[in-house]
Amino acid sequence: MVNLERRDLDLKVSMKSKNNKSLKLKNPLVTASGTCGNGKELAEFFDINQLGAFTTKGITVKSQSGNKTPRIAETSAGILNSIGLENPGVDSFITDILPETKDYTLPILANISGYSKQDFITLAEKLEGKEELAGIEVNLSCPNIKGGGMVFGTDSEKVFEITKKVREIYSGYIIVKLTPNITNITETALAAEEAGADAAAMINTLSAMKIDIDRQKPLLANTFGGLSGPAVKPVAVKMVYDCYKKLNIPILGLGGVRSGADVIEFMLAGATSVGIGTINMIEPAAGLRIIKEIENYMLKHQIQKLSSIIGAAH
Amino acid sequence: MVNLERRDLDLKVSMKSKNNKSLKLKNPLVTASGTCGNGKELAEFFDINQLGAFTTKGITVKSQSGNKTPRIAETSAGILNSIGLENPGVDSFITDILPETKDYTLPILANISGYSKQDFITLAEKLEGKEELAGIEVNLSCPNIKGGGMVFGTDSEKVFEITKKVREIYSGYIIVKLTPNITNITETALAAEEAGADAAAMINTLSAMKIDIDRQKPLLANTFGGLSGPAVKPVAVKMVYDCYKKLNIPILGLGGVRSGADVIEFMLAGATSVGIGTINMIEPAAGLRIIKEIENYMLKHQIQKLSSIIGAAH
Amino acid sequence: MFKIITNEEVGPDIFKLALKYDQLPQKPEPGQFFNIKVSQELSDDPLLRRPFSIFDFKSEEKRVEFIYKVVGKGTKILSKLKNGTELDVLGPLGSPFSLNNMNKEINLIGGGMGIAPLFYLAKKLEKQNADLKVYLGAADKSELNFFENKFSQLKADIYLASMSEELTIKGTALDLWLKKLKNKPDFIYSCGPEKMLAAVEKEALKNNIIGEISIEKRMGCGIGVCLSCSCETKTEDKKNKRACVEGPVFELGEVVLDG
Amino acid sequence: MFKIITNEEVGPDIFKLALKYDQLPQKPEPGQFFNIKVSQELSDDPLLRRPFSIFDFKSEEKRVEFIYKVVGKGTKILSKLKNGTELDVLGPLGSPFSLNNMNKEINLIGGGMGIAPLFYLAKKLEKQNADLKVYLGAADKSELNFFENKFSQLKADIYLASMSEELTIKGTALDLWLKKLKNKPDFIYSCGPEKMLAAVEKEALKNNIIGEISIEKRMGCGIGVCLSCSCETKTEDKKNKRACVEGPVFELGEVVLDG
Ligand SMILES: Cc1cc2nc3c(=O)[nH]c(=O)nc-3n(C[C@H](O)[C@H](O)[C@H](O)COP(=O)(O)OP(=O)(O)OC[C@H]3O[C@@H](n4cnc5c(N)ncnc54)[C@H](O)[C@@H]3O)c2cc1C
Ligand SMILES: Cc1cc2nc3c(=O)[nH]c(=O)nc-3n(C[C@H](O)[C@H](O)[C@H](O)COP(=O)(O)OP(=O)(O)OC[C@H]3O[C@@H](n4cnc5c(N)ncnc54)[C@H](O)[C@@H]3O)c2cc1C
Ligand SMILES: Cc1cc2nc3c(=O)[nH]c(=O)nc-3n(C[C@H](O)[C@H](O)[C@H](O)COP(=O)(O)O)c2cc1C
Ligand SMILES: Cc1cc2nc3c(=O)[nH]c(=O)nc-3n(C[C@H](O)[C@H](O)[C@H](O)COP(=O)(O)O)c2cc1C
Ligand code: FES
Ligand code: FES
Repeated sequence: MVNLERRDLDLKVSMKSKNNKSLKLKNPLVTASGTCGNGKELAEFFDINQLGAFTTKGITVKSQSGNKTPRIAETSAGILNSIGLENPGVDSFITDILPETKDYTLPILANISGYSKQDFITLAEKLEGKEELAGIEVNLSCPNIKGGGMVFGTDSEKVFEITKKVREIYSGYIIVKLTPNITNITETALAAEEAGADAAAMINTLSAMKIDIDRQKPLLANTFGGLSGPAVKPVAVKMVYDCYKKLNIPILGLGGVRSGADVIEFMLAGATSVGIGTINMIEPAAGLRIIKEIENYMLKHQIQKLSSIIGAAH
Repeated sequence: MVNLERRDLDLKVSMKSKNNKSLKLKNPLVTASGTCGNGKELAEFFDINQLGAFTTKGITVKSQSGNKTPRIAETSAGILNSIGLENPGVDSFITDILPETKDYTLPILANISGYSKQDFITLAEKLEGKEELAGIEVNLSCPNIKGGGMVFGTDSEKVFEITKKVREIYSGYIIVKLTPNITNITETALAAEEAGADAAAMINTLSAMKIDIDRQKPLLANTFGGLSGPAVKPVAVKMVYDCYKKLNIPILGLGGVRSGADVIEFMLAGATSVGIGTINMIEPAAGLRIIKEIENYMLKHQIQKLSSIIGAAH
Repeated sequence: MFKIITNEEVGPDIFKLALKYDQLPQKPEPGQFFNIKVSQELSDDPLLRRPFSIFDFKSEEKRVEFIYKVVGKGTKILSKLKNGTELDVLGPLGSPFSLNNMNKEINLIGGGMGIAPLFYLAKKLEKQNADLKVYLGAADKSELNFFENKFSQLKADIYLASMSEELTIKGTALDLWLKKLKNKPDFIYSCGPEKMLAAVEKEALKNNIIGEISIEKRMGCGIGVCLSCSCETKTEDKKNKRACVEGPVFELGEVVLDG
Repeated sequence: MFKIITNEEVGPDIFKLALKYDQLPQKPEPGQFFNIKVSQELSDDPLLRRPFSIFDFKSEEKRVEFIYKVVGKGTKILSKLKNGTELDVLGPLGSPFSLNNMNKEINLIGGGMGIAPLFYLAKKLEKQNADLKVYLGAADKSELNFFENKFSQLKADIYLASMSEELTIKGTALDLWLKKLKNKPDFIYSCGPEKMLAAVEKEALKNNIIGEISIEKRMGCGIGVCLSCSCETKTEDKKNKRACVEGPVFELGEVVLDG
């Protein structure tokens, strides 16, 4: 057996879709939307071009100032957030934020959120053809205002409909980001695939809350929030594992990743790329450490091509 | 203001149902099924009669030897279990285990699990009239074998049907235990209420898994397991909070409780009683500590009747 | 790399933490903060860092000091760490107090742990020959002793208030300031509970007094990526500002306070 | 209350932990284990306790000793704890080795960390004037040095095997035992990796040798409430047995091993 050294390792992954679209990443690490700003804050800590891809903070049609504070709470091995999609709106995103990403050499994904089908159509239209973007990530975890507040992502038909519309408009790479607050995530994942999504991302945050027992009121001003961080990882890994068996498009797995071992776990479950969210908030250069840890694992197990382990736990 | 002292405190809660049935507990602490054996193991560490109620390990119609080991894994602030309902079957439960509970003065609840509607009918019939029991807890988190493996508890109609059948047969106190692996738990909770449940218990464990990255295989022999412990508490509190607004029957809230503060949090969210599960596995006498902590909270906030805080965070 | 060199109680549940560093990305300025991971290397509990304002800074000794109060799990864990413990610390972070007050009359108004960031500020202002008046309030005198001692090493007039006992007066730092305020100061700096800041701001704006406040906002990242710490502004475009990047120091009247 | 009095490396990643206790619910017997919470008071990370077999016990000194190997997060955290640290410990737990072997010929077969529980057992057997033969194996000689030293303080014949180097032989504890086995012993005790135990059991049963093994099973509670540690049995009723209560010591042939 040849003894592999660090320089022999190949961390590249290719998110090849059924539509013959592909997102090629130098390694599987993708920043998770909303946890990494729009790049420049992290760039003060390290060269973010070393990551696989960067996902921007979620954008909506109009600017939003987000929910009232407190918007963050800590829980056991997790955090709750109720940021409420604070963002300057898609037009300002295009004029102010996109140009700033020009200097980056890694693929940039725009995360889009909407409260109606029309919102998603508008966002897809405005982003179509934007060369700075490698693709878009369609976040289906917002409440469907017209549909009575239920989240789009919990309804396979809505997932299908919106994905299909976006697919008709947007010619780049489309990732559909799914919510875990659902009985069976393979159904929404399949709906996204059938409607033409190039990849499925899972998971967004789990619905949750914390109560301040001294004030006897919910701690978050918004009452509810989304749970992320290490606490949710076992739930996320299971969802990736379940979907891997059913899907024919690649999966971007995320939820609670904080180490190279976690990335490997998601890949073994079936993820082609892996998102890093909450950990960046605690350790801005976590991505670099994680890449090193992945390499160490590859050396220990003498794995030359990281992509060879995708789905290997099945 | 009179200054309350410890002896003035009233920790009693009464789980009064729409059916005019009631379960009166000297304090809100109820052992969670499967985490406390059948009492005698914990009794070596403290007098379990000091708790509010005791729930037995889940029983099925026939004896079961459970899943292969490993059946337990640790995760961040949580554990995964895939015990697989190892139990001697209801007949042996009645002849061997029930008599052993005679010495206890606290209410005993039998946790029952089935794989078909008929199973639940059989279990209810066999337990009907058993004087040792204060009631039964109907665990709807088992896969519905006839229904293709989906869990009963994820289908409101099935929840309604089974609860109704059990209600027709069993005249004692009925708690229906709900699964959190669902898009909207208020629907199954309402179904249980409409079918005549006296109370709803939530949450059972979250579907999850862990992969052993060195063996590149799922760590649990059973591939999947249920996540419990502090990690899941924010999810459980939210479900209790949501259901409190909709239900007219009391809620037994549980998931990740490890301190008096956690019990208070569940009660503020709307739970009348609170289950303690995983913590007992780590600290057998946790219940006693938790009661002390609840009292300390009541003293700090000069709350005389603990029941007065139920739902107060709304 | 940061190492604990002092972690001792200096008041009721109030600790002084001194850290020695190898190097810093930039020189800390008054009003900035550091974000400290109080859990040790192998533990994720607690997960988030804890932000603390700079109490004092001594570049010759490569030493930065904090004063913190034990209020919850994180500060409790921190309070048990021993000298020599290595800490994972990010900073200095945030925007500092402005410092062009040569020879001016300056009022510092601090309530509770809000006093902590005012000391390093006062040291700098002293160097600018500012005419310093310091108004400090706390629930109990015992919480002020340490601070009184430190501030009295500076060239400054010190006034104290507590809720439990008559000092300069009995009451809050705000009461104290209002009571003692005679000349309109050129500039004020204030830090403390948000309600107090709101009241200070109201009085100041009423009297056309300008100045800055430092606010404590729950933070996720402390580096501007998560928007947990957004503050509503009163500026024309109403664009939110992040307490961790554009703050924690804001001008009087700049952000909406919860008064 | 348990307090660390020694926590020192005695081999590669192998530590000796000595605890002083105030009182114990019962006197520990060889083969029993203690369940140690390695996270400190304010932390839940890791959540579960870690089970360790008794390596030695000295009632006069109120001292119980363990030998553990650093294999994951829990043992790593444990290895960093300093003397004087208080630990939350439950025990003694589980069913001990049986001990009616007066004057008999006894073989002890230990592999890797499975050697740990055999020392306290051997001490007791020595008192019973047993004719002790000890077969110890590990991947590398360096993992055996500490144990060799300890066992050689007893009246016992010691044989060593390692995978990396020729000692008594080069190979496993099982190879060693089979090679050296001449007379049929009256009773054997074995502990080590489950595969090794399965092989020992197979050989023993084939030769009508009786004895006991101690197995390491992933545990939730260690006190019999959670059924995480269930072992399939070969007894007639096939009733599962809990490694933490009915075990960790089982008779040869009693439970199904993963061989
Ligand atoms: C910029 C800034 C500077 C600060 N400077 C100081 C200082 O010099 N001295 C000092 O004693 N305290 C200071 N604080 C407050 C300090 O950060 C909190 O007291 C501390 O985080 C509490 O942690 P805990 O785990 O003990 O409390 P917990 O209540 O258990 O913490 C739970 C969560 O809430 C957050 N939190 C709790 N209280 C506060 C608070 N008042 N402000 C912000 N977040 C909070 C924690 O960071 C944590 O994320 C400052 C806060 C900020 C934002
Ligand atoms: C009855 C009994 C006695 C034991 N005696 C000793 C001893 O004397 N010396 C010694 O070095 N080890 C002993 N072990 C094994 C020891 O408990 C594990 O090595 C330790 O729990 C690993 O913890 P970790 O956090 O470092 O590893 P991790 O792999 O991070 O632990 C994760 C989880 O798996 C469990 N686990 C991991 N490995 C084992 C294992 N081999 N057996 C059981 N559970 C495991 C842990 O307890 C924990 O719950 C014994 C195990 C049992 C069941
Ligand atoms: C502060 C914060 C903001 C987030 N904002 C978004 C967002 O704008 N769009 C989105 O799709 N997901 C958002 N998420 C979800 C994350 O992208 C990610 O799916 C989730 O946090 C799980 O990953 P993690 O555990 O690694 O953080 C946000 C998460 C956090 C913690
Ligand atoms: C080891 C184990 C066994 C369990 N067995 C059962 C069971 O037999 N029946 C049941 O309804 N729930 C069972 N549960 C679920 C618990 O009763 C409880 O709902 C869940 O663990 C959440 O509470 P906790 O976080 O306090 O443990 C089990 C949980 C664990 C950890
Ligand atoms: S705390 Fe994350 S942006 Fe300020
Ligand atoms: S570990 Fe819980 S029963 Fe044995």
